[in-house]
Amino acid sequence: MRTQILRTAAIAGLALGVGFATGAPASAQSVTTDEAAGYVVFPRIVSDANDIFSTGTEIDTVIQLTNTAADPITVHCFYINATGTCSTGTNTAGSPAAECLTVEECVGEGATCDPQWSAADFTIVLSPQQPTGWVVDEGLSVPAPGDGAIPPVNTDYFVGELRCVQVNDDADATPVNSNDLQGEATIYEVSGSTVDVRSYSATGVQAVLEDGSTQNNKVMCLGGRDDAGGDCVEDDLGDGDDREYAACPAKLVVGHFFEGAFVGNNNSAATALTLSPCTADVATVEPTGLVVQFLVFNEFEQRMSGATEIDCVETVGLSELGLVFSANVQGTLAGQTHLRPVDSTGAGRGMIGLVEEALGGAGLSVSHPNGIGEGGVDVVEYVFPLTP
Amino acid sequence: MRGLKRNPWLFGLGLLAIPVWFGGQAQADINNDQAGSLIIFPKVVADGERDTVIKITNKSNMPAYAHCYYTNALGTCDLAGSSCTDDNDCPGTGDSCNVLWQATNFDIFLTAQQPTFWRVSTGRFGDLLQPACEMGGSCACDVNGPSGALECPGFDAGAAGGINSIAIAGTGTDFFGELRCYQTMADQSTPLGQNSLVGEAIIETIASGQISTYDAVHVTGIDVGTDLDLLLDNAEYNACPEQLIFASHGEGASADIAGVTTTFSTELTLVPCTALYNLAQPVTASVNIFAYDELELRLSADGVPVTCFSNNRLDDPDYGGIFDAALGDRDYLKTRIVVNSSDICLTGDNAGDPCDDDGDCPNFRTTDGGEDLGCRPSPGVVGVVEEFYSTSAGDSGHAAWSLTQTGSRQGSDIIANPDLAAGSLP
Amino acid sequence: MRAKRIALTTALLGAFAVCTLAASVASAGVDHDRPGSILIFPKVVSSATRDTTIRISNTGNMTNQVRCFYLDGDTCGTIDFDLSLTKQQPTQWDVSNGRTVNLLDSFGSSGAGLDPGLIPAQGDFEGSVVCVEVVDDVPVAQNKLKGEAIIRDVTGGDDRNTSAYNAVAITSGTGSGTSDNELVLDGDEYAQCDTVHRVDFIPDDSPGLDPVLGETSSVVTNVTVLPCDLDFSRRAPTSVVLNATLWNEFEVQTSGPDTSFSCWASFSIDPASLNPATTFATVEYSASSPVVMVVESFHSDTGLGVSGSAARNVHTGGAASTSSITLSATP
Amino acid sequence: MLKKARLALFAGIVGLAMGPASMAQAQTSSDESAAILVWPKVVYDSAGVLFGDPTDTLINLSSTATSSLKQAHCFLVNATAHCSGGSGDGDACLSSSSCGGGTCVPGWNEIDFNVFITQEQPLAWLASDGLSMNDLPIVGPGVCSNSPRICFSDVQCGGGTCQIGPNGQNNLGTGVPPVPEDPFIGSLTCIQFDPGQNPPAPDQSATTNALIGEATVFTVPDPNTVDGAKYNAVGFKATEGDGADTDNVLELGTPLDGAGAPTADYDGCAGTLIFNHYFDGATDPVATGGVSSSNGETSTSLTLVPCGNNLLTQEPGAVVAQFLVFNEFEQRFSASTKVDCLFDSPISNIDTSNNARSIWSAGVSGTLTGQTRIQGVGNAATGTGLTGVATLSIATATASTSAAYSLDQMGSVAAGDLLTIP
Repeated sequence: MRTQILRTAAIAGLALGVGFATGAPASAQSVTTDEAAGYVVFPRIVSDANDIFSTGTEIDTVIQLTNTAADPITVHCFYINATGTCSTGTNTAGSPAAECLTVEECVGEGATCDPQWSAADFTIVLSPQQPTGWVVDEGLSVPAPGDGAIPPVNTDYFVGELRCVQVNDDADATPVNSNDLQGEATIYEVSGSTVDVRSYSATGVQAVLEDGSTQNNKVMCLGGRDDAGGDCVEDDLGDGDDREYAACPAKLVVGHFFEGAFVGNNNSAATALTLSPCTADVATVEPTGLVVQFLVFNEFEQRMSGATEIDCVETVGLSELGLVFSANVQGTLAGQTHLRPVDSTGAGRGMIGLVEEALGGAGLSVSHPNGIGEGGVDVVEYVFPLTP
Repeated sequence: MRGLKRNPWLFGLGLLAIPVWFGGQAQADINNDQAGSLIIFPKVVADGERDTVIKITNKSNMPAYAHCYYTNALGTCDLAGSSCTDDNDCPGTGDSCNVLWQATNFDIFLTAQQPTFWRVSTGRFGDLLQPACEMGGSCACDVNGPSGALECPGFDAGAAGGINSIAIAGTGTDFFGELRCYQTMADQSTPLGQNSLVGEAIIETIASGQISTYDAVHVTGIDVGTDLDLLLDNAEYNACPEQLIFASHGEGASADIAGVTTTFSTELTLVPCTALYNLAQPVTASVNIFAYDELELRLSADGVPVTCFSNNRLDDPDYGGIFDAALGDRDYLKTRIVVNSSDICLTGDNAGDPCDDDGDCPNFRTTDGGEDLGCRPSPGVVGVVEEFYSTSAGDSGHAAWSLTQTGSRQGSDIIANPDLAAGSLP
Repeated sequence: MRAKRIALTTALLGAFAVCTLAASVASAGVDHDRPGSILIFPKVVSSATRDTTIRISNTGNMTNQVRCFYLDGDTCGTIDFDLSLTKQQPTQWDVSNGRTVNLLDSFGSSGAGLDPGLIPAQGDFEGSVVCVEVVDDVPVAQNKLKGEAIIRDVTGGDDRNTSAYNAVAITSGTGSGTSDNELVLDGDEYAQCDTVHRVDFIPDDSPGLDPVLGETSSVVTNVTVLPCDLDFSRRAPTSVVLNATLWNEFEVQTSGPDTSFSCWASFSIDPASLNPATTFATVEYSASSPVVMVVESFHSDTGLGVSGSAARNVHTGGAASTSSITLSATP
Repeated sequence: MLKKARLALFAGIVGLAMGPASMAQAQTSSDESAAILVWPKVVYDSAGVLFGDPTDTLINLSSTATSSLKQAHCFLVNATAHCSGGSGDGDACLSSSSCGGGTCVPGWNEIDFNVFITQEQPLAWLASDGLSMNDLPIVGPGVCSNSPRICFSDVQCGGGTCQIGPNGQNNLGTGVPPVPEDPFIGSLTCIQFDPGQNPPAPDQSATTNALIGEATVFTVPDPNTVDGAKYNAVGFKATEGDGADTDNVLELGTPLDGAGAPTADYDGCAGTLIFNHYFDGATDPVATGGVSSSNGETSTSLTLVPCGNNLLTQEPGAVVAQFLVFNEFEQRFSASTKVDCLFDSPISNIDTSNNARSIWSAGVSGTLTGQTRIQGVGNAATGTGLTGVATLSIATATASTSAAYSLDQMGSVAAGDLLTIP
């Protein structure tokens, strides 16, 4: 499982994560970044408020979450920590969790930087129309008339994602068939002389039914429905709407500049791609592995391709995916890349993502890829309350 | 001698001959190089830096009466105070051009085959005793002391008929607009389809003496009625064109002309065919402008408004940079001006807004001749182009030429004249 | 006489056979997450301090002809140009420079690649770009266009006012699309725009308000709105009134001042009505007719005197309504 | 005395009211697209030997076709006269007075060339330069229709076609020669051909009448001054649907059908040309009164060319032009002159070499402006139609400024004209 955290000039983000229930006749429900949903994913959360590796840049993320309904709602969220840790237990910063980006941050002979995948959850109540927000490094106690406490991220240096589900109550926390959540994330990179900010809308996966009814278990079927045994199986949307959530897209399409292209006033471009598998088994804390094929087209309409593997949420620089993304190879500024999961280990194959673009000297920005087609059935399973 | 016009005998003779004249008129489009019963001079400048000489000839063997309108589109910028014809002419932001659209009218009378001319700023003084030029001497007009009008040898075109009086009033030196004349009967008001007027204009830059000439737009009369509404609908008068085309340099292009590096700038003048002189109200036409370069690549500016009189260089913000020569080294362009033909309210509360029928145009007006000015096809336009050359030493020559026209709008452009007898002139 | 001009054409404007256009089945929608047949870039800026790079990709396997309109937010005037994108072809241009057609642009230069068409330069501009899939100037929906706008800081100083957002993509509706210049966004010809939009923001008036930058900071959230009722043929601006309803973190609801504008508008959210102002708040705009929006927040460290910006798309409130876009006729 | 003169004049004119000249509107025009374009005046004089100042002419030719490639088959007529004998033997001349004892003999020969113009395309060239391959805008490379490969010809596309030009049309095959002499005066005639026919022939298809043209005669009196005189080319519309005129004799206006419309290949030439002008020597009114300039006397030059020509046998059209001149007192004078291939002269030299005694002199006509009506007569096989352009000049303190304008046209030549091409 490879956790890549880009240390190069901060990356502007382009949310990558929107898949759509297309192909089927006009589905009212979709995976969308601009409509309220019952399940929202923030695929890119970064925090290094104390600059533990002395890079000169403090990084933090502000989450905003809003209840768009006229009634109070209960939200159950999971921080998924995908930060690497040094196998030797010691890093150059001496921080307790021995976080690392690459092996260079680890101390000790034979040390390796091993990606981890752990979840920490919390439950909050939002009153009607209540907006709330918090700095991930600090957490929050939700102000009345809302309720609940949001813990800070559990490592000094944190890379990962946040997933939140609208649930029935804070005791049982079973998903409900409603779409009232709206969220945004703003990533700050503050150096001694510059303030650079990028923000994206959380990707919402809409529940198909919107009657507020409680689902029958904590196994969320994206693009499928529960079978008798409580597992998720294929579902034809047209047959009585027992599908639980919209399906993730079959593939993602990203617009980007090629690496090292000089845009505008000689701003050198560098792009980072965050991919987060729709499937997540938070119960057994088992990361979802996906092999992703990418087709790259340049402005001469020439096509090149390659593949990569992701184990759970992962941010990778296009330059690390091979020379096919280099402007010196492609020869044009703009490129278009299609990303399609080709292999799965039995789990669903949908992905949610983000595209962060850095233009040297100009700043950072983030936008979404487009989703095309409908993927298979993805499963998000969690256990609550966690047995001590 | 000028009393001649009032002599009943001759007056009667004039009327007798006219009906014989007009059978068998082959229909021709509105044009720049054949006579017409309505002639339009789209660009008339008398602003102190430039002046215009109007030349009109009656090409028929019968006398010709005509009624003319100057429309002054020169305004002043509310904040800067400088002269302008639209907001983009005012420097700085937030300034706007205050234009009064004043229409002043006058009459002219030409005997058979008579050519005449006058200088717009000074006008012309009527003095039949002004001696003819002599061989070996200079041949120039004199200046009539009190009025400043030019006294020139030859019958003046004034209809007033008095000796020692202003034949054609001068506009002074703050005029920039258009001139329109339509042929009338002897009463100088009732329209007449005599199709015998030919006009040219000479625009001169006073300091350098540089000149541009262009032919007036001639509108042929087909079956001209006697009411005061001139309908340009291919039934009463020829209709205005659907498209105007001109070829020009890209704005700011330069070329080596006889060893001198010359930079080109083009100025486009457009006026709506429709004019509501009875209401003293400006009319707005709307055109889509398409610029094709040598690679056949097209850029266009949409819905460009032409309110009463539009006179802009091709780098005016209204055109959005589609004529810019620097974009891709565009030396030569061909431009189509396509008239937006959808229906609009011509008058009333919703003047200028799209409409389906008169019901969408509350309080629309009706002409004295009974023509409704409610929901009608958007007005057509005519115009002229002028090109300016500059060298490293600054502005130099200029030249004007006529726009090529294609298609004939069946739309009903109208020129509504006030009933002079009823004294309803605004 | 004429400067030697190797103006080589791109033959691509018709190079690959335009196959029959079967509008692929796609669910109808107006959003930022799917390719569509109409692309709207609500906020496009070209000034002394910022420039915008527009990026459009044809995600289909057929040549896609596109008619694009620059709409000037001040004069409501529009100019338009034509693009032709071959299958899967991405393209880009800087609003300040436009793009020319020259097959021999040097390798790796900003003009490299198959030039999509002649794109005019807009030196001093603030407004929107609207692009529509066509075939020979007649709107035909393939639903294959995807776009992003990157508004770049060009000062070269310490400011980082660079933001990106996805273009609003409007797919064809359930019907058979249109064949005239009036695009009806009624769910049948094309998908409907929304009249309700919600924006989560950080209010600009409580002290020490940026949660990360702390005391010496300020946050200004700029909203850019473009009506979905557009008439390019007559420069007829559409007038819209936005009613604002705000909620602070204590769920106290207040009504903000109405914002009325015509043609296009870009204004900062007025948090004055929040009672009290909290670190986070949300505003719901209810428009008198369908609109599209994009939000850009400017986070300044007033101590350092520098700022950074971040743009993002705006959530819609599920109140779709019918509007229409009228293109200008072509000769 | 004046009263009687005017009455008589008026009565006399009434008699003319019933004159024979057909009042049908002329069919040639200078403001509509057409199938034959005539640029009556093309001049080049790099040193100002013939025309006083360095002079050149910019020719504009544009297509108004919206969907197809058009071909213009053009004939550049060189009408520069040369001295025969005398000290100036062989030199270009305008009149014998500059031949040092020799005589100024008119010349006439023509060069023809093709211009392939794509849809909606504007083209332009200076008479001194012409258009070489390097100046043509759409000549390649193109792109293969079956792959994104750059190409110059189909061979390089392996089965696909090399598409040059946005709509598959290009300017290959175009070549415009520079004018053959310096100094040069002549005229240019372009005929729209249909390149789709084999061999290409005059275009009578539904998309004919797709050419428009202008010309700008530049004079450069000093390195800081460029003066331009721009006029629209005169157009002859093809009568569509008459099938391709495969014989090389193009009928202009003959014969007319019952309704007066030509059944021939092209509309007829104007029966009468009318032009308003200042009489030579008149003082520019803008130099008098009001805000005045320092400019002075006006002079107008008239250029006439016959509508018909026989370019096959190299026999130029020859027409006798009859002039009726009216001044502002409605006094009428008349004169005539021979138009042999091309006639270009100050109007006060049409009837005499002594300008001051010409009926076109202000001192003789007595008023500043006048009207001249021109009709062609004669029995040349090529017909008696005339077309032309007028150029007004005003002498200023430093140099002279000029402006060109089209002649107004009335009626059409009853017998029509013939243009025979090789």
